[in-house]
Parts: sequence; C-alpha cells; structure tokens
Amino acid sequence: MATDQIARIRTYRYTMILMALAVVATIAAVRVITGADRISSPGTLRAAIIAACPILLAGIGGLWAERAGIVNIGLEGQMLLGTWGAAFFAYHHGPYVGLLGAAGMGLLGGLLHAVATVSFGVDHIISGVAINIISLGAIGFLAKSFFEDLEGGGPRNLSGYETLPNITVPGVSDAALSVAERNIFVVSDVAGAVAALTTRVSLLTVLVVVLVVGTAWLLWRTAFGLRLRSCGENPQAAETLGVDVYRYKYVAVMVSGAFAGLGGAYLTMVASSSFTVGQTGGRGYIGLAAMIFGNWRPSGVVAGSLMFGYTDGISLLPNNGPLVRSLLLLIAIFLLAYAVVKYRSTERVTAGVIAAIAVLLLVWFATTDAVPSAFTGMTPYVITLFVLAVAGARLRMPAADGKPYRRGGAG
Amino acid sequence: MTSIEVELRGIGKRFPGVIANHDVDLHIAPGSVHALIGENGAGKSTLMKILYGVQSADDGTISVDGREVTFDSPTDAIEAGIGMVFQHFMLADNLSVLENIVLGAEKRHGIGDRARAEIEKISGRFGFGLSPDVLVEKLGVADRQRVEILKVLYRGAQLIILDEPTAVLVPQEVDALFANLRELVADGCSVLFISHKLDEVLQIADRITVMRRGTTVGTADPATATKRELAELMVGSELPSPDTSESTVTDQVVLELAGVTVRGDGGRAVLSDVSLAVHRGEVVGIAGVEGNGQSELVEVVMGLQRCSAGTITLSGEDITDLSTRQVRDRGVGFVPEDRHRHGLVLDYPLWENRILGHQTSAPSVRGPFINARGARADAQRIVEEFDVRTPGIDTTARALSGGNQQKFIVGREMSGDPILLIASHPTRGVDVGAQAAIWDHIRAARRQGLGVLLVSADLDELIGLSDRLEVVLRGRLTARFDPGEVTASDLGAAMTGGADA
Amino acid sequence: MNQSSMLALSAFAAAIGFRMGLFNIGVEGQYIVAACAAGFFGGAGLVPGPLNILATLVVAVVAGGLYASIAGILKVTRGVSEVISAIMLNYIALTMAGYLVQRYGVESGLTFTTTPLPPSSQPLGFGVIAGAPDVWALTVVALAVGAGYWFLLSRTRFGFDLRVAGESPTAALASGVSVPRMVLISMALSGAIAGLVWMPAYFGSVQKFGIPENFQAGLGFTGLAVALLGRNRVVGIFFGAVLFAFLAAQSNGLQREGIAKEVVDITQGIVVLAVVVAYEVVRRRQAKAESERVARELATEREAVV
Amino acid sequence: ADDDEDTSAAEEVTCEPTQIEGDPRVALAYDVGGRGDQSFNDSAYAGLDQAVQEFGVEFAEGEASDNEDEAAREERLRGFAEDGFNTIIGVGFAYSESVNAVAPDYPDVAFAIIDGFDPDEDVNCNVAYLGFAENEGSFLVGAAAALQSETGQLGFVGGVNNALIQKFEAGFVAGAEAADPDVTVESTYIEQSDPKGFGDPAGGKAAADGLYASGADIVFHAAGGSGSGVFDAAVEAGQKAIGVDSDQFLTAGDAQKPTIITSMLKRVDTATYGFISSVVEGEPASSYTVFTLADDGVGYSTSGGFLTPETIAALEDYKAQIIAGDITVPEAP
Ligand SMILES: Nc1ncnc2c1ncn2[C@@H]1O[C@H](COP(=O)(O)OP(=O)(O)OP(=O)(O)O)[C@@H](O)[C@H]1O
Ligand SMILES: Nc1ncnc2c1ncn2[C@@H]1O[C@H](COP(=O)(O)OP(=O)(O)OP(=O)(O)O)[C@@H](O)[C@H]1O
Ligand SMILES: [Mg+2]
Ligand SMILES: [Mg+2]
Repeated sequence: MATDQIARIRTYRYTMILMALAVVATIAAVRVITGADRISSPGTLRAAIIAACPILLAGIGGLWAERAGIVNIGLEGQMLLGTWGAAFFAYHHGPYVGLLGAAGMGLLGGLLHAVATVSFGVDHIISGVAINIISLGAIGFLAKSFFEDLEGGGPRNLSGYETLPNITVPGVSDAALSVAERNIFVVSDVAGAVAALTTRVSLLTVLVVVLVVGTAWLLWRTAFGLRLRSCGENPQAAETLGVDVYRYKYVAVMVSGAFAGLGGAYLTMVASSSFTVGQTGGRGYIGLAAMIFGNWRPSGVVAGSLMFGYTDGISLLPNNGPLVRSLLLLIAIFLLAYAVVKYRSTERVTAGVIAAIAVLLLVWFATTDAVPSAFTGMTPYVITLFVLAVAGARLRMPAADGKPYRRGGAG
Repeated sequence: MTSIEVELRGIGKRFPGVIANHDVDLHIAPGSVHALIGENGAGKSTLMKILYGVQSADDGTISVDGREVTFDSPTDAIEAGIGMVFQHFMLADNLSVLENIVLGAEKRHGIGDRARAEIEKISGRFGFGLSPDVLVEKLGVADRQRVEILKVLYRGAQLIILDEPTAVLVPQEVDALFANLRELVADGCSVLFISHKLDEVLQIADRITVMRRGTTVGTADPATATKRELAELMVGSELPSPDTSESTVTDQVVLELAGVTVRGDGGRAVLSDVSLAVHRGEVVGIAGVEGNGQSELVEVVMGLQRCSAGTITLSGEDITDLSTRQVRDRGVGFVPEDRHRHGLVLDYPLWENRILGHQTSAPSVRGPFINARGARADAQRIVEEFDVRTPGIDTTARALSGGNQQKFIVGREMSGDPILLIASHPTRGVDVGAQAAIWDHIRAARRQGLGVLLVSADLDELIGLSDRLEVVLRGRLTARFDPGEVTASDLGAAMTGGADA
Repeated sequence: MNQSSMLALSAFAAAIGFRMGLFNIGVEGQYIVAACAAGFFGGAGLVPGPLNILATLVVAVVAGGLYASIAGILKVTRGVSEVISAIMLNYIALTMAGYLVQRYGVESGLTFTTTPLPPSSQPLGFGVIAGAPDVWALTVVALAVGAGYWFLLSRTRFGFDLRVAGESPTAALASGVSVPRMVLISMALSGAIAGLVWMPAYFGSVQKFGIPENFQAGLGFTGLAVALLGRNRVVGIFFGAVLFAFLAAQSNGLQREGIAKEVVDITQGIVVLAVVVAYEVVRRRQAKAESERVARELATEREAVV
Repeated sequence: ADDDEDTSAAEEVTCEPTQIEGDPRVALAYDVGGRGDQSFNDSAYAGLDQAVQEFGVEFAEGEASDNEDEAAREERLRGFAEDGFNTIIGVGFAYSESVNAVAPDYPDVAFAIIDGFDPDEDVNCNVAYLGFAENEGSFLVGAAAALQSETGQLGFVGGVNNALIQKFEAGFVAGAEAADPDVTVESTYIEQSDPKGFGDPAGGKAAADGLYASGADIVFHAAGGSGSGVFDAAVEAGQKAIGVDSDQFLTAGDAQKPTIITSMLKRVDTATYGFISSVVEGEPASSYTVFTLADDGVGYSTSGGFLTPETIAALEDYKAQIIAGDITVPEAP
C-alpha cells in the first residue's frame, strides 16, 4: 500500500513535469507563431514576478489563517498597515527595520482579527471587513500625523527612504539574457525565465521565495504545522489531543497579518519606493482570490499569484494589444486540450462548452490585430475568472474554515 | 504493559441550571473491561470528559494508582495514561491516518517514518489493518473507530475510554471490536466502555456501573445480572420492546422501485438494479452495514439523488425525476439520518422548524405566505402528542436534547397524513423512553395505512418493527427475511455477506 | 438622509446574500454596471416623461441582476466561490463602465458622461427641513425595498426557503429546497437591489453617469459593512445606514474643528467591530440562559413526574 | 473643444464683477489627497501661500475624502460660505457640479474652480473657471525629450485613460514628433478608468519598466501619485523621466532627482494666486480662463540643469510659435 502510494506520487510528479514542459512548449510555439516576442521576454516575466509577489505574500498570509480555520478577509487592511509600517520604519531606521515594521504592523492587524474572531467568536468576514475599514482610516491618520513634516513626506505619502538592494547573479544573468534575446524556440523562453529570476532581483523577492518554501515546510512537514492545520480541519479533535487551539489560531492569524504586512512592504519598497495612502489597490483581496484559486496549497497560491502577476504585468505594457491577442491563441489552445481531456472522461457537455469557447477565442484571435486597451486592462480579472470557471470545481477548503470554535465543546 | 487503577470519588459537575454529575463514585480495576450504562443525559459523557480533562469537575477527586491527580487538560490525562474515544469521532477527514494519530503526540516518534513504523506495528499487533497514509475521509466507520483506538494506544494509554463505540457498528464489527478490546486487556490495558445496549455490555464487561440522573446508582456483575435488572437500574422501569403485534399489510403498493441504479462519483454504481415495493400499512426494513447503499436508497427515493437507470413510482405515479419538494408534496414524510444536518435548523425555534420540509402545505403556509399562527399551533400539537420535552415552541431546536429533537422530527414528518414515511435511523442515539415513544407512533400510523421504508443499524429495531426485511450489500438487495423468524446473527451474517441467502 | 437611502439599499443587497449564506462582495460592481446602464438608458430618454424614471429603474434592476447572475451561475455550475468571482467582476465592471462612457458618452468638461436626463424625467426632491438640502424623491425606494425585504424574508415561503438555505444548506436540501436554484435567485435578487443603489442620486441630483466625477463609488463596500452592522435586519440596516451616513457627513465639520477626517473611517470600523462583539457576547449569554431555562423547566417537570 | 463653445455661450451674458464684502477671506477646498500631495493640491496651496504672504489674507482649507458624494462637496463649500469666506476655490474638476449648485446661493462670494467647467446653461457670474492648456506644456517637454533622447524612443505613462490625461499624451507626442519626426513614442495607462491609477506607485513603476525595457530612454508621466514609481523605474533602468504638474525635481528624493530632466508645469499656483489677487483688486475674475504658454500658465522646468542650452533654445522657439499660433497643439491623440 505504501509503495503503491509512493508509486502514485511518482507518476503524479512525472505527469506534472511533462505538463509543465508541454505548457512551456506551447507558449514558445505561440510566441513564434504570433511574433509576440514579449510574451516570455525577461522584462515581461520580471514585471510579472514583481506584480505577483505582493499578491503571493497576501495569499500565503491567507493560507496561514485559513489553514488554522480563520477566514482572513482583513488581508487588505493588514497589507495597508504594512505599507505604512514599511515606510515609517524604513525612513527612520533603514530598510531592514522597515521590513520588520511592516510585518509588525500587519501582525497587529492580525492580532485584532484574532481577538475578534478567536476570543470573541465574531463572524470572520465581519471582523475582516471592519479591519479593512479601520486600517484605511488608521494609515491615513498615521500618515497625516507622522509623515506631514518629514522631508519627502506629505499627509498622504512618503518617499526618500532607503529601500532594499537588488541582486543580480553574475554570469548567469547575462548569459540567460543573451539567449533570451535570440528567440530560439523553447530555449529562449526558458532563458527568459532564468534571466528574470537572476537579474536585479530584490532581496525581498528572495525572501518571499524563502518564506513560501518555509511556509510549505513548516505547515506540512513539522509537528507545529500539523497542529496548526488540525485547527482548521477539526479543532475539537485537536483539543482532545491536547492542542491549545486558541494559541495556534492566534499564532496563525498573526503570522497571516505579518505576511500581508510584508506584502505591503513589497509595494512600498520593491514594487515602488514610495508610500501612498491606499496604494494596495485591492491586492489583498486578489491575494485571497489567489489562495482560493490555489486550493489552499502553497504551490497553488504561487501559481495563482503568478498567473495574476503575469496578466497584470502584461496589461501595463505599452502596445499590449497584439500581446493580449496572442494570449487569446494561447488560452484557446489550452482550452482545446482541456476539452479533449474532458471528452475522454465522458463529460461530453462540458467538453463541448469548453471547445466552443475556445473556438470563439480563436475567431477573435483571427479577426483582430490587437485587443483594445479597455480590454487589455481587464485581462487579469477576466483570465482569473476564466481559469476558475474552467478548472475551479475541484477546490477544497479546510473543513472547519470560517466556523466558530469554542473551547470545551469537544465530545 | 502495566495497567493503571483509576478511582473517581464524589465527582460533581454542574452546568448552568443542570446538575450533570453529583456524588459519582467509580472504581476501575486494572486489566478489566468496565462498562458504564445509563439513559440519555444520565451524565456518562460528562463524567468521561472530566476523567479525560476536557472539563473540570466542581467537586470530587480522581486518583490514579492511589495518587490523587488533577487534570486541567487532556494533555494531563494522556500523561497519566488515559485515552478517550469520543461518542462523536474526533477525526480530521482531510488528514491522513498517520496525521490524525500523531497529532498532539509528535514528541513520541516525530511525524515521519518513525511514527509510520510505530503505527504499522501497533496496527499489526491488534489486527487493525490500517495503512497510515490513507486519508481518513476514505475510511468507513469501523476503520475510523480503529483509528481512534490507535490514537489512544499510540500515546501509550493504559486506560481506554470508549463512549458509545458500538452505536454505529453492525454486529460483526462489534464482535471484531470486542476481540480487539480483549486483546488490549490481555495486553494489560483497562477499558471503560459506555453503551446503551445491554446485551453487549453483558457480553464484554467484567464489571458494570449504572448511572441515573447524574449519579452512580449501583454496580452489577455481568456474570449474574440480567438485562431486566440492568434496565430497571437504569430507568427504574422495564425496557420496552419494539414487537409488532398484528400485521396490517395490505396489497396496495405505495412505493415501488424497479431496477434502480445510482452511480456515485467516478461512475461506480453505489446502488445497482434495486427493485422493491412498500405496501400500505407495511414497514419494510432495510438492513445493511453502513456504506452499502442504504443512504443512496433513501436519497434516490427522496429525489436528493438521481438514478441512472430504473424507475420509482409512488401510488402509481412515476416520481423518478421529481424534485425533493415534489416528492414531499405527494405525501412522503422523511426522517433523515442526521438530524442536526438534515432534520433541523438548530438555531430556529421549534415552530419555524415545524415549517421545514412542509413549506408547501397547510397549516404552515397559506399560498405563497408563511402562516405563522398555523405553524405555531401545529408545533404545539406535535410537542404535546409526541411528548417533546421543551419549555415551549419558541425554544430553539439546539437547546433540546437529541431524543427530544428526534421526537419532534418524527412528529413533524408524520403530520399531514403522509402515505409513505422514509425513516433513516429514527431512534439513533435516543434514550429508551423516547425510542419506545417513536416506535409507538410509527406503529400507530402503520395501522392507519402508512407505508414505511425503515433504514436502521439497530437490528432489534429492524426486527421488531418491520413486516419484511431486505438486506442491502454492496448496492444490491441480496437477501429478504421474515422478521418473525430471523435472528440478529442471521441478519448480521447476511449483511456482511457471510451467509448465502 | 440621501446617503442613508443609498447605503441602506446597498446593505439590503448585501443582506439578501448574507441571509442565503452568500457573501456578495460584488454589490460594488453590480451597482456600477446598473448605474452605467441606467445612465445610458435614462439619458437617451426613449420613454417619455416620468415613465422614463420607471423604465430606467427597471433597466438598472435588470442590469444589476444579470451582472450578479454571472457570479451565481459560476458558483452553481462551476463551483467557483462567489467571493473571488465577484472581486474579479468588480474590477471588470469599473473598467467596462469607464470604457463604455468614454466610447459612447458625451463630453462634459474634461470627462465623459452619459447624456443627462431629459428635464421631464427629473423627480427632484422635497424639502423636509427648511434650509437643508432637499431629500431626493427616490429615497422612498429604499423604504420600499426595506419593507419588501422584511416581508419577503419573514412572511413568504420563498423567504423561508432562502433563509433555511442560508442557515443550513443540508437541511434545506432535505426539506425540498433546491439550493443551487436558491443561490441563483438570491444572487440575482441581490444584484437587482444593488442595481437600485445609485438611483436616488442619479435622479436626485447627478442626472448623468461618468466615472469618477459623476458617480459615487464605494457604496457597495460600505453597504456590506452596514448590513453586517445591522445584523441583516431591516431596522438594524436602516439604523446602520443612518449612522454611517451621519458619520460620513461629519467629515467636513470635523475638518473645520481640526480633526482629521480619517477619524471617521476609524470610527466606522470600530463601531462595526464593537457592535458585533457586543452582539456576540449578548448572544452567548442568551443561548446559555435559554438552555439553562430549558434544563430548569425540564428538571422541575421531571421532579413532578417522579 | 467643448470648452470653447461653453465660453462663447458664457460671453453672451454680460456679468457684473462680483462684489464681495469686506476683506478677502480665502477658502481652499482640495481634491482627494489634500495639501501635501506633492502635486496638484500642493501647487494650489503654493499660490495661496504666495497670496497670504503678499496680501496677508485670512484663509481656511478643507479636503475631500475618497468616494465622497456630491453632497459632501457642496456641504464643504457651503460651510465655508456660511463661515464668512468670500473667496472660495475648488481645487479640481470634481468641484464643477458642486460649485454650480452652491454659487447661485451666494452671489456675493467669488468662486473659482481649477480645471472646472460649468455643467449647465445657466451662467454663473460669480464663478471663475481656471483651465490649462496641458497639451501645450506637454508639447514642449515632448520636444525636449525628443531632442535629448539617445535611443529615439520615448514613453508616456498615464494614470487613468481619460480625456484629460489623453490631452497630456497628445501634446507630448506632437511635441516629440515636431522635434524629431523619426522618434517613436509608446504610451501606456495604469488603469483604464479606476481612479486608483493615480495612487499606485507600483503600477507606475511596472508600466515605466515596460517602456524602458522596450528601449525608451525618457518617459513622461501624467499619473499623479503613481509618478514616483515611474521615477523609481528610471533610477533602476539608469534612464530619464519627466515630471508633471509641479517641478518634481524639487520634491523628489535624492535618488530620483538625477532622473528628472524636466517637468511639465501646470501652474495651478499661478492660477490660484492670480484669482486671489483679482479678488484683492476688487475685480474678481469670472467665466473661463485658460492658462496657456502665453501667460506662463503651463511650461517646463529647467531645475537640475539637464536640459542643454540648445534644447532650451529650441523649446523657447517652439513656445513662441505656439503663442503666435503658428503651431496648433492637438488635444486628443
Ligand atoms: N456543556 C454543557 N453545558 C450544559 N449542560 C450540559 C453540558 N454538557 C452536558 N450537559 C448536561 O449534562 C447532562 C449529562 O449529559 P451527558 O452528555 O453526560 O449525558 P450522557 O449520559 O452522556 O447521555 P447520552 O447517553 O445521550 O450520551 C445532560 O442532560 C445535559 O443537560
Ligand atoms: N455545549 C453545550 N452547551 C450548552 N448545553 C449543552 C451543550 N452540550 C449539551 N448541552 C445540553 O445537553 C443536553 C443534551 O445534549 P446531548 O447532545 O448530550 O443530547 P443527546 O441526547 O446525547 O443527543 P445526541 O445523541 O445527539 O448526542 C441538551 O439539553 C443541551 O442543552
Ligand atoms: Mg449525547
Ligand atoms: Mg454521552
């Protein structure tokens, strides 16, 4: 049985690798066919990574909370607190303290959420919504109180603080860049990704990777993680086994807030170098969406954030009409492939619907040269919706997620 | 393994308004099976939770091996060598067997391969046959229970508390469980065992303690005690029995299933080619080990599932493709298997719960509007006729005990003169008094011509109440018995496929 | 007053969702779409005079309902969480509306808007307190919706089905409620009400739609908070809407007093949180008191029997 | 284009100058962001400040909230009027409707709206509409960019894709092409219609990153608060950028300063100051005033010394041509 399991995991891994290869090849093919070189250029991918990271941080934050059974829609607010924390502490004490400050502010937001939901049993959504309102007011107030008289500051903004250093891996970066420029089928696409990952990468981006991997390890490979997850699956059971559920929930929600706060720091220290009230622009919500999209798994959250970051990055590129047009082709191809899979598993109707959509996209692709800018701006949202609609039915959230829990109710 | 001796003395526990335990004395000898019996609400679970540190006692002392101890949390109890399997399983479905077991005891063998080896070792020793990496959601009840016991053993417990472990098991599984328990005792463990089922208690226990209204009222020796004596100790009166007196079966078919097949996720048939008829005035009992298709059978009749083949007719009308509401509209009452999830809206008052499932029929509604007055009056009627113990119809369903909730549901489903009642485990977890009341009502309605499709895990109930028994095994009806002639063990054998019938 | 009516409408839209167990965070997008549709339709003046008002309201309701249905359909057929789909739809709505107005609207100063309402279909308002700004005529819509909401939920079968489906989907299923259908209907209903959110302002003073100047965004999110504050009850919602509108209206006054206007936001959030915490504490007390009462009465009953 | 028609319509009615009572007391109603936004509102404040220094007028301020409604703006204006402020300036287009609603009730208060317009047919004699020829200023910085570009590629980042910002884009492109017909300009907008495009530095940076990556070496932004992200991108790419509204070289951080070769000036301060002084002189301005290159209402900055003397000479030449009417700068791309 155990070997069986391992064998299955192994085939699963192979399938995943094969699929990944197929995806890369398709992208390369679309690039060559449509001539939209920027589809996998290092610049585009780099923009995608930068756009993805704050969302990823929020998403992983959401993951922490929800794995412990607390829905944290206050991510947006905690992220806002993080933007202020990063700016304030970075201004006065340098970028590293700024990071801590952002995490600390987010953590405070998380603490508030934990007090409300865990100790007082308030509905998670209500508490989250309230935290978002409070946070926006609070950072507006804090900015007005603390930034107005600073040099480079104003009542709603601050700049002129030191940010985090960038890292370029010598050699690899240049090599990858030059290969990427040569437009070789598949090779250049991969090189583009390598270049994006080795050129002018912020220290915080590296930290994000560490944090994501660390989260996956901590939550799935350690006793601590097991206990934390058990609080999201069946807190009563955890309680009967001596787990202090309140404590784990508190820790989880506070860490969640801290992650969101770091997401805010990413916005004020990497994605830009200034603070503005309300600059998160809903990225906390998007992070939540990425987490649900990612089926409450770190790898899924990464995928969701990257997809979002990629489309968002593209929507900001100049002259992106043709680029988005080539995405139409790409999606149509994936849809057709998916339709075939569905057809094979006897879901004829679904397959038909998907195929029909794919054909429509192909027609659109064939009849235009460029997608109008109003639509390119919507790309991230439309594509997320689309992907969810096509593949979103298999999601499973932690069993006790969002449910109230009271100590002593076991048995 | 050395066993521990546990002694509870003068335990008292008050909840606001209720005295759940008072002056409870209990002595558990090392290396024995000790049974604790008592009717619903007698205070058994509360006592066990105190012993396991989930709740703390207001009075009294606990001593282990002669030393007085206080348990502030389960952790303390676990350390003292006590483990507990709760009445409602405490498992996380989405975690693996291994994860469920090592949770909270990660220090013992980590959460990796060492733990896996240890689990396999214990599982092997007691013949549990559990594989550590399977998700718990994939397991049946019996296996889940083994996981629960494994959890306790993994922590090195020497006293294992089992709160109503047999309620959800079929006889063969009960036997297997008892075999496991005996091995455990042979290994030096003690077992504290709670049950409502007296024959089981007599069969397994070395010592019996009876609780009534929050206190221990006596002990008995299973070698000499009889069921009758125990019952009298428990309730102060005789046990009712579900015997059906005279047959009221007619030849008018109410419900007929012809070649019904239901496919579950992934296309596997969970019900194949089932044909069955229920007549007016007839109770047809469905016996089967849980997960063999009886839930699907109920759901497909109620329109909660669709069949991929076959037809269902109700009094001659084809209802195969009708919705649940349409089926109910045609006079079908439904006592669902899980009253909390399907039978009631726990936070609604009783009178609003009266409307549930009857949103289309008088007296709870008038046209498209709710008739609050009608619903209230009828809820009051149910409370009186079915002896639902509640201060009033504005009390939320949640505040009622399980037995009273169930009586209310049965009363509701029998109102409006249904022609067919689909009853799934109508008396599960209900105390003997309420059980008898529910049986009486079903019998009375049957005399009036009600057809009943009864699914139950309680074989005595099935045999006593049914006019005909069908055995469902792996989605097929495999045997048919006359309840007047069949014994529980025959039935059990048929249910597990152990006999050719 | 005028603000309260819009907040209340938005809150009712959210509350319908909440009562059904749906978190319609998409009220925001739905009322944008509806406002845009209404702006184009009302401005075109296809229907003469005051009838145009009615027709425009219908258009808004239908537009909001249809837009909300997208999330409903995705949830029912594809299992997509309404929360994410609505978040996405909010962004899409804003972008789409902006695009449409710029493409098909008329220029107005530096921005584009829809054609202003013809004078014949401008129900202005009525002065309640002398000197204070007029109360918009369509604030009555909020009252009507409030009454309808109450009646629907507590007096009709449909409302009962909806509440049960929200409270316990499993019990609803067993009682014969088609939960997916309920999801679709309540989502559409929620969107339909959302469609009305901006109508009081549209007919009351703005008379054209254009983003961002000739529109008020954010009502959807605030309405959510109001619904939560009002515990989804009619009276609570009206109270919450008035409170929030009052707080927002204090912003100018506070500034003149030298108090930062952000304090208003903070206060709003804290009020919500404090009220729900208080409510939760009271609820627990009551639940405890109730089971105590049940136990006590049963105990005396039992004693009487024994 | 509409502005002109409105202006002519307004001119048909002859207005008496508003007679205010007593000394001028000035109230500034800011748009969202308020004083300290390092842009529009700040610039208005600078004009006010100058007037305060010079004339010693008394003043008050008030600021808009996010997503506030029309009534809140009106209430703000009324509040000032009731408190005895007789010179009220709405900073930003958003005040057009509210001033139009409030002004008739206070005939002896002089109103002004920066970027404003009169939304209806009734002429408001006590309101001044202070507009700017952003396209003309943008033309000059476009020309400057084209003259100093090494790659021959320029970029434009707009905050929100609306008519106002397109005016900047149109002028910029026209100027660049006038100076060097071979130059290419790529444009991108952070948001299509969501106003958050003006407060999203991360978006600004990503957008500018894309432009620099595709070969642009000078990027002009009209993206409000998001512009700081554009400068960040310039710093990282080692390229140049052009600021907007005020001389952003003066307010930017030390790291960003070297990238800002010039800024397109929209002299909200001049307009504000001018309006206040017209009140002080007893003849409050009314009707439409468009501040153009001719009256230094728009322009370009030279701080930092990045513009070469040749460039400056060329710009002055263009400026003269525009003022003379020899060049007409388009308003829409
Ligand atoms: N947490 C609690 N709060 C208030 N009262 C409680 C609580 N738990 C139990 N009770 C009360 O204590 C009494 C004893 O309950 P307990 O669960 O111990 O009974 P039991 O003997 O296990 O019954 P059953 O056979 O139904 O499991 C109940 O009648 C109930 O009224
Ligand atoms: N956590 C609790 N808080 C308050 N009262 C409780 C609690 N748990 C149980 N009770 C009370 O205990 C009584 C019996 O509950 P319990 O669930 O033990 O009933 P039951 O007959 O054992 O039903 P079931 O078989 O479904 O467990 C009820 O009256 C209920 O009010
Ligand atoms: Mg019980
Ligand atoms: Mg019990």
